[in-house]
Amino acid sequence: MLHIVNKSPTERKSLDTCLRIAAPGTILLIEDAVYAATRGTEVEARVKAAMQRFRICALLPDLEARAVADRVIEGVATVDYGGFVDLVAEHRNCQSWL
Amino acid sequence: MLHIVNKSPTERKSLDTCLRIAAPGTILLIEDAVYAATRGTEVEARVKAAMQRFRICALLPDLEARAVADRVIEGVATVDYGGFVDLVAEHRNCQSWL
Amino acid sequence: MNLGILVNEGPYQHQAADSAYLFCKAALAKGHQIHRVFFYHDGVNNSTRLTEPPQDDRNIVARWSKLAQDHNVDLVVCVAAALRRGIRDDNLAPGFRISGLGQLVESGIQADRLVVFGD
Amino acid sequence: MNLGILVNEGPYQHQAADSAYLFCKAALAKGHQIHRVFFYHDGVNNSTRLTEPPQDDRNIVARWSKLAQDHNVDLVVCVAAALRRGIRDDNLAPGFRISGLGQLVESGIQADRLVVFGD
Amino acid sequence: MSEESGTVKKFMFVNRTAPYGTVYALESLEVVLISAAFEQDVSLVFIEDGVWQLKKGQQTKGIETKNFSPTYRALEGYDVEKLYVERESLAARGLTEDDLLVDVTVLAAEELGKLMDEQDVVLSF
Amino acid sequence: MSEESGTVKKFMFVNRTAPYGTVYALESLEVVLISAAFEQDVSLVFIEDGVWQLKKGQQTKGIETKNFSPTYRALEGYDVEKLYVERESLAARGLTEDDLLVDVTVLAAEELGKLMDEQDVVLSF
Repeated sequence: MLHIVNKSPTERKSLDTCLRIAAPGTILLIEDAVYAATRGTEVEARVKAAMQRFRICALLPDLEARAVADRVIEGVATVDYGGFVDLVAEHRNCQSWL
Repeated sequence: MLHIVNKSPTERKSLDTCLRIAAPGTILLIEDAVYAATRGTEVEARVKAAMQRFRICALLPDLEARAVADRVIEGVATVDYGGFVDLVAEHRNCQSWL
Repeated sequence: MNLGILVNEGPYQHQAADSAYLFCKAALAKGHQIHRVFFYHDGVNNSTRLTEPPQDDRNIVARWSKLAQDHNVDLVVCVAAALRRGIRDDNLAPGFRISGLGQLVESGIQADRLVVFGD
Repeated sequence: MNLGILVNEGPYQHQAADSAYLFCKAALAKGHQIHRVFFYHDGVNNSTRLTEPPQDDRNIVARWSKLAQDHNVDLVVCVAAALRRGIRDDNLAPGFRISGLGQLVESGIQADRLVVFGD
Repeated sequence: MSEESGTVKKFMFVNRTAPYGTVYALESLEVVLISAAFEQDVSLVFIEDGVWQLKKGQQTKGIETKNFSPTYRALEGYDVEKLYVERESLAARGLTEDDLLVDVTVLAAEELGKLMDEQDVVLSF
Repeated sequence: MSEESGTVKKFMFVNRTAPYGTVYALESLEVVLISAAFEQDVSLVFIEDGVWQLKKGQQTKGIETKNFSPTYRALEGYDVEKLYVERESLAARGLTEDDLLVDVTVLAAEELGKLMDEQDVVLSF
């Protein structure tokens, strides 16, 4: 299953809730959630730990807008909107953690 | 100073940020923030600790709407909208932690 | 006391508009004045006269209009935010007017307190 | 693949409407079909033809209308949410239509995937 | 109202927000009722602050807003009977099943994750 | 544009949200510029995700949205020179002053709390 998270991990709890509940699968970070894909934040350790269970991707245009495309955690894949579409198509179902 | 908090303490970080930054004064919990005034939640200990530095109030109509008026932490004062107005008038300035 | 109010969210989606209205009503009941209610961000959506909420729900826009009428409250909608969101003079509910952000700053200067409601 | 889209937030206030639009554009470019874009909650505010954003900013409403025109995308606005928020047939931008929530459920049933954008 | 092709899909509604602070809880219920009318296989999940939607004793007179909580009790009449609540979300809020105004199935996070994986359409508000 | 009575109040703008995910950062800047035109004593505070507003190198072409970050550099021209950032908010995000596109004063939470107390009008977005 594809889990789409769009909230800042330092302001909202939705990423943590997703990590607690979701069965192993893919997580796509978009909008303010892309900060979770960056090195050096207080969230980094939780995201790295989650990489044991999830494939983690982040939307490149959102990383670029927020000026953090150059500090993506190793092992997090970046995708453009076309890649976002591919992820939706590849998985049987998806869930947005609004 | 009067600090007005309106976000759920279990979903957003705004109450924690307020508690970290605000100088001693009064905190009024309204809307979804009133859950912070209730007994038994994971936030209770932090709120109780904050009562050393802050007078904490909660808006009764919001507590009633959410069915938690009967589980308010001892020492938290409840006010109605008139009391909200009084709090604004009593303090020189106010800040909404949106 | 003279109170300024800022509303940053639209009706129904967030409680901010409700809280702001009930605060204003209580302030007026206590003999305070409302210097102005300024609507910014999605708050401008409080001013559309085109809303038709269900019969069993509150009519947020009509409540503001009545407040303006009964207590002569100045309801000001930010022009820049309004243009972005499709609020214009011809769909404005009674009691509202469209003006610039200067009206918000003026309210901060002239009112004794400025209270912000939003998300 | 046939994709259904749900948009729960209005234009400008949240990025949801932007993300949904850019997703649709990318999906069409890849040869997928958009079964329907359904606008719910404040999402209904994407459909007002009255918006006039600044010249140097994107026009979110006009972008949707163009998408509908160029690719025959069905843009459906929830009637109940629209009535609450003052969206009616007479202020609807080209390409949008107002209908019931059944259209959302139908999209969930008929599309291969339903992707939700919101706050 | 039933869908012409007779397709039945698994629809899950994930409720994550407290009532009244935002409109999501109320407008979510409206979709749930419609999807039931389409005779789909509907599940409702309440996690995080969404569990507050089910708290017994809501009194909205003071905020002059409609109390929509009785609708949860009416769901059974629409054959919406699969209501799930996450155990940890309840505990973090000092709530137990007795505090809730409808019967629910309490699940651990992991069980809920599996159930989510089995759905065709997941709508979250 | 200056206010007729000549009153000068202390206005503080508290920026708590990341840019682009919501409109608050952009529309907040618009009020800041207006209040400067009214010749008020204006301070800007960036806390929590608000510090991201000042991150160097924003490129918004990919999200087809206006990049408004250059406006922060223009604030000086409007005599808006009091920009404060909370130390802990920066650190929690792996940021240092070098990452920011304008000069700011970095304050501890306690210092910031005191500064807030001294204001006449506090606007938060």
